[in-house]
Amino acid sequence: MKRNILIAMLRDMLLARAFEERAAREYTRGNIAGFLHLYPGEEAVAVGVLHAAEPGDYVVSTYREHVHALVRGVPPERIMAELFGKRDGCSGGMGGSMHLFDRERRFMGGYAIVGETYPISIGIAYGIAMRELPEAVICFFGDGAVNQGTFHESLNMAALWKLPILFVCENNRYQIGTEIHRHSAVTEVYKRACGYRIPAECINGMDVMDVYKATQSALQRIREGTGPQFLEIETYRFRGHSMADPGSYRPKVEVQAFQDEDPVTVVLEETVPDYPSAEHLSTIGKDNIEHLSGHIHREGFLSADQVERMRQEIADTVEEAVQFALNSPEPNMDDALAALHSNRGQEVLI
Amino acid sequence: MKRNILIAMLRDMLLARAFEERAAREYTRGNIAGFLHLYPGEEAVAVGVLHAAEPGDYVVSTYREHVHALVRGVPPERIMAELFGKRDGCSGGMGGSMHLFDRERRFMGGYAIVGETYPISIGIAYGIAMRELPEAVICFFGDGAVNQGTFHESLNMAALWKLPILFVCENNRYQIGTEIHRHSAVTEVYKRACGYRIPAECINGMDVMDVYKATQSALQRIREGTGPQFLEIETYRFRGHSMADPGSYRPKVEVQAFQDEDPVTVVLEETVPDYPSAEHLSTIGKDNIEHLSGHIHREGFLSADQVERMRQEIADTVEEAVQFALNSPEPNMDDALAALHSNRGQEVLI
Amino acid sequence: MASEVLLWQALNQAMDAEMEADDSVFTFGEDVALYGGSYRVTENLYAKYGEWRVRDTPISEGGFTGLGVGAAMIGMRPVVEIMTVNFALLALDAIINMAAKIPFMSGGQFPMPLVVRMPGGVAKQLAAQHSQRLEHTLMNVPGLRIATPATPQDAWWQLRQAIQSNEPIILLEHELLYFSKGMLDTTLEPIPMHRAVVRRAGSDLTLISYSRTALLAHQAADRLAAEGIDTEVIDLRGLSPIDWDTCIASLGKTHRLLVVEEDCGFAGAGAEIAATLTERCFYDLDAPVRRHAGLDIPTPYNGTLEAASIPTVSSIMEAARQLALEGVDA
Amino acid sequence: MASEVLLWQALNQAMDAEMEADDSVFTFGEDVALYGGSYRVTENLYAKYGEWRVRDTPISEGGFTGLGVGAAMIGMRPVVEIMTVNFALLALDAIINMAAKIPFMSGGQFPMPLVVRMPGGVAKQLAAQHSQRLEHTLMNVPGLRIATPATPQDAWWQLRQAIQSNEPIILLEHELLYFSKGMLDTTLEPIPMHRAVVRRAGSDLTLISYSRTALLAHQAADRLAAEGIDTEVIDLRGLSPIDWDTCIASLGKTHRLLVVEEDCGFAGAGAEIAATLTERCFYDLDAPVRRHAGLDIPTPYNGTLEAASIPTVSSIMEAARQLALEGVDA
Ligand SMILES: Cc1ncc(C[n+]2csc(CCOP(=O)(O)OP(=O)(O)O)c2C)c(N)n1
Ligand SMILES: Cc1ncc(C[n+]2csc(CCOP(=O)(O)OP(=O)(O)O)c2C)c(N)n1
Ligand SMILES: [Mg+2]
Ligand SMILES: [Mg+2]
Repeated sequence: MKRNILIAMLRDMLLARAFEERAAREYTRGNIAGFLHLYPGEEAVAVGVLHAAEPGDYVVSTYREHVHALVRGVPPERIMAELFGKRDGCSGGMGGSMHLFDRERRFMGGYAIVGETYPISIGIAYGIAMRELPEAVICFFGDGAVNQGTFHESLNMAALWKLPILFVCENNRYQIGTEIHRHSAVTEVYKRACGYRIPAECINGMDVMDVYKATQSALQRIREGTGPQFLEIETYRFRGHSMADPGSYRPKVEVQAFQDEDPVTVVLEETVPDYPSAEHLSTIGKDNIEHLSGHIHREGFLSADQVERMRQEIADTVEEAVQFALNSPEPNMDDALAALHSNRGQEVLI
Repeated sequence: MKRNILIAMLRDMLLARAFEERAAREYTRGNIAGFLHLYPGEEAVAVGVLHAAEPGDYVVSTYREHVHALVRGVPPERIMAELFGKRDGCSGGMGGSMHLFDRERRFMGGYAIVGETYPISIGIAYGIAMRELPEAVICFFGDGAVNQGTFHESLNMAALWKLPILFVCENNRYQIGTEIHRHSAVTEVYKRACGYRIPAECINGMDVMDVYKATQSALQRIREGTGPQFLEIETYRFRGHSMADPGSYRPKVEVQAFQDEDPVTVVLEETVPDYPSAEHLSTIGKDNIEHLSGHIHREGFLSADQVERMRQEIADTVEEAVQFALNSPEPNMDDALAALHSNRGQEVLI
Repeated sequence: MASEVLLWQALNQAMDAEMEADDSVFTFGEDVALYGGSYRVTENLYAKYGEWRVRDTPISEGGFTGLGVGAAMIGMRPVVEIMTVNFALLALDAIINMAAKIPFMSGGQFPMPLVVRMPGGVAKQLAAQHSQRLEHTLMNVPGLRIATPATPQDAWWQLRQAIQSNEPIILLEHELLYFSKGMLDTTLEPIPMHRAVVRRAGSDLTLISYSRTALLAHQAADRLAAEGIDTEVIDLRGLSPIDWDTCIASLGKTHRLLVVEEDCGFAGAGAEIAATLTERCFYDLDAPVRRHAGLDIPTPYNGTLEAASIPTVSSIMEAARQLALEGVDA
Repeated sequence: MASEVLLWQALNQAMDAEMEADDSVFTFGEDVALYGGSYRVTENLYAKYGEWRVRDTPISEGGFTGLGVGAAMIGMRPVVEIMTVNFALLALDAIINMAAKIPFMSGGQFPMPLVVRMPGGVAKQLAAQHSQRLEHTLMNVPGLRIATPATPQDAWWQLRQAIQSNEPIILLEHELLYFSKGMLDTTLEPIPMHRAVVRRAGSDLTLISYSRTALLAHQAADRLAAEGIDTEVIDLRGLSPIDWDTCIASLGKTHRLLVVEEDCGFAGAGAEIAATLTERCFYDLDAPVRRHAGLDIPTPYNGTLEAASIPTVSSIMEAARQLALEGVDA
């Protein structure tokens, strides 16, 4: 793969990681409130997919969408300001962490109700198809979201009308605390697409280059008019579901429960997590980003020094984003009402 | 197959046909109002499936459910009285054609919102499984209902928890006026079950014996604890969707549209119905019932005379049902309030 | 220029006019294309505009209503037909959590020119699952607008206005009105979409209503005149926003108000109308604002009970008579 | 016997007591089992009762709420937890079209001992899609009952009463109350589930509220006393049915009513409360019934704006002061 693409992807992955870790800190400090769902561990998905997309493509995401927005080019300071609820936030402080929007960059929003990204995506794609435009829609969702009724309804319509959508499942194997084999009758998510005759494959989300390539070919098929495509991308989240979630259900609760001698033990045995252990997890941290930087190293694309400089620039960028957010004014109630009535224009209602 | 089962099925099919044709007449006469969805052509489905079921099994049906109720043993006069909105109707005149209920016979209702039969069924089945009872739930739905989100959600849960349900799709190839290839990305309905790892097969709904046998083995697998099973039964409805629907969309509208020289013609070409022609349809009428009576004849189970006598008895039964309905009193507002508050008992609310 | 048409025809013409004028307008729903719509509103549009602009959908109300939301975000002008309001319960996430909130949550970045049409109300023995009204649910959602056309002229105006607006708008159409007749003059300058209209002027008492019961109220008022009760009738024409000024002006004249609605009385649309007008006209009222509404009961299938569960011309007359006399010395 | 507990603990104990007493009681929802519930209400129940009685579900609100309906029809006693009220929009068909109507439509044949618990309301900067209230929607549905516990004691009583009832009941729990403290005496004889309670007696004016704002109203009243305004506070404890008699008795004493609610004012629950009480107490009122409610705006994420969008103790005090003075000569 081309050097500059790899470097750009590495930069975005490092930025993503640094941005999210900083957001966690700002949450702890009280500068960010509400639900904050972070992305560490999953960077290769957003980065690989979105680098393969065109600027004309639309992106529809969930409540775990900071990194999708970042990679899409939404300025970090506008995102951070949104997390802070400030006026210069990319949603004017009205949306917050779960509702980042940037119309100019065709970043069509973060949605907090699980399963909403599908119908939004088929709607945009319907408009594209009706106008016979070359664009595509990239629809993100988690493994838990696959069980929502809108998944079924939307995939059927997408396939029926051959809409230009790339469905991207970020399979991190957990729906908050519920592991995939306890929420899905079929745990190979890509197999769900067969009920709609949508071509689907499963990709290793630890390798950003794999993700990039798979996305590229899927998007190409879409632009050739073959209709929707489906990628299941296997990934991990290192943190709890959100900042409110210690993630303790993963090993601890389960292990403890196993030790009990009561009849539930049998039941729990069926729920043995094949999720990696805490130790394993902590090492996986490297994989995602280190996998790529290792590759870049071996190919001689960047020296250790250059990577270090990149890290430093990114640290500065994130620091500036925080300062920007701190300094941005709060929106007032008039701003809120203006947002609510933004589409009224000169209309006389009464 | 055993003689008496075949004869019982023939009787029910004849009764079903006669009952529905009479209901159509009573609708035209103004004795029945609202939406009236009739079953002629599809008899082999209800009859084959329900004869293979045990009395302890539960039946959940749609708005096209008169025949399911009849075959289940709900007295014809109670059903007719319900269609007439009378107090002796099986739902006390409160439900009407689309909402037949008979708790005693485990006839768990007709539901008029497409897609409701799935969650009701998994709920009943969950109770059965929790209690470790040998019963099963038979869940009916149409081909159009397969695209509703509850289908997806419910089949996933049914499979995940191995619930004892037989899903029965009555595939008559139409969702009111929309043919199956225009509403489903995958027209072989049984393939939809693969996304949930539910065993599924497609059965010829013109042959009641096939339906009976397939149901019997599916129910047996369910009782062995293998979890839900899925049958797609191909069938036809001879009449329009409901009494309000002339069914003209089938050949006429389409043919006429093809003759137009406008750009839509191309589009319409893709929607050429592979639904049988009107002539073909009128002959198929025989298949369903005649197929069985032909078999019964050849096997020497019943003479022509005996069949004729059976028809006569059924005609009398239907006539009596109508007389019963006519003579039944109307419910009054106190009855309605009693139905509404039937579960209050001695509870003091305020 | 004016001609007599059925209400469905007015809607059909409005659809056609807007689709002709703007190629971003498209419509979809169950059986709207080949079949022409359950109530004929989209008749002939499929042949004229083709499948991309007039689309039959699977039975997937949540999904296809959300499709409308997504399309509206990129400036398309979707007109969703939900076959009946009863099925809209399956689409409320799309309407409430998406359509009504996206413009706000994005800080005002996205247009939402979405129209959702839904036939509803108590029709003819369709039983409890097919006789609902969702006014109250939708009214409570900031960011939505609601129109309730009761005449062909309003149907024509309001559907066109709704399609032209960039805000999400719900058209609550009444199933029993599609085949009602009225004059339609397509050349008339429209009045504002949510302006209430005084259908009949009167001085003794005001009846406020909307949709089908506004027509019943009008008939009741005409008959009450014969009894010497001079009744003013206001058709709200919409439920969000509500044209309070027209109502208040009327109460300033009559000092008595009966709110008439088909919806269940408890927490129905009438509750808001009564509460606000009482609050704002309290010192002007000669008697408490009364509500004459549907009974708080699921709609029975039986025809007699069904009819008894909602206001009729004569029940409105009776309620009006009582109110006209309330507090008046004999 | 009484001890101080958090509200979630009271709910947790109520669940445990009912599950212990009746093996047809079972509960399910997202993360209620292994995780113990987002607000800890089902903590430890999984270990105690096993997976069939405490079940983690997929994200399928429409499907699993409907599962509760089906199970209730055969006499099971399902307690559905919808993780928050916001997701209940996806389950309204199950609640409104199934649970509320089946007993009626079947002519009274089927039991419907269904309990649906849903945390809701404006919490802490969860933004527009996660800050909703559905009171109005549910109130308008005949056949449903609604309870709104605001104290641990009520939470304990009402959840137990709900589980024991054969009617479908919605428990609207407030997200900000789970970690609020209060006394719980599990040996006390419960009062009827929908009986309103006078939390504070007063003579100048009545505040009627429910859920979290009932507590705020109480605090406001305590402070108003210092200013010489003697305020009566009624906690409705539920919204359907409403205990009108307790309210009317209060108005007979104070002649002034302020309805306080967090819900958007337009067509919120307060509209019904204001409309009915005005209608029934009209001649007793010294001033119009006023509503102090949430703003008609989707909830902003920004914390300051969020706080400004709903009633607070001081805004309640201000509204009460104005009402106390209204029409009184200076
Ligand atoms: C309709 C709905 N139900 C429940 C929730 C609460 N919830 C938020 S995130 C989540 C888990 C989603 O899991 P998944 O789709 O795998 O995404 P992940 O968080 O793992 O990225 C749940 C249950 C919600 N937001 N919306
Ligand atoms: C949720 C919902 N949407 C739409 C309708 C209107 N409707 C009633 S029957 C029907 C077609 C159903 O087709 P299918 O499932 O194939 O059953 P069939 O009538 O052919 O037996 C439609 C769209 C409905 N009742 N419920
Ligand atoms: Mg996940
Ligand atoms: Mg069909």
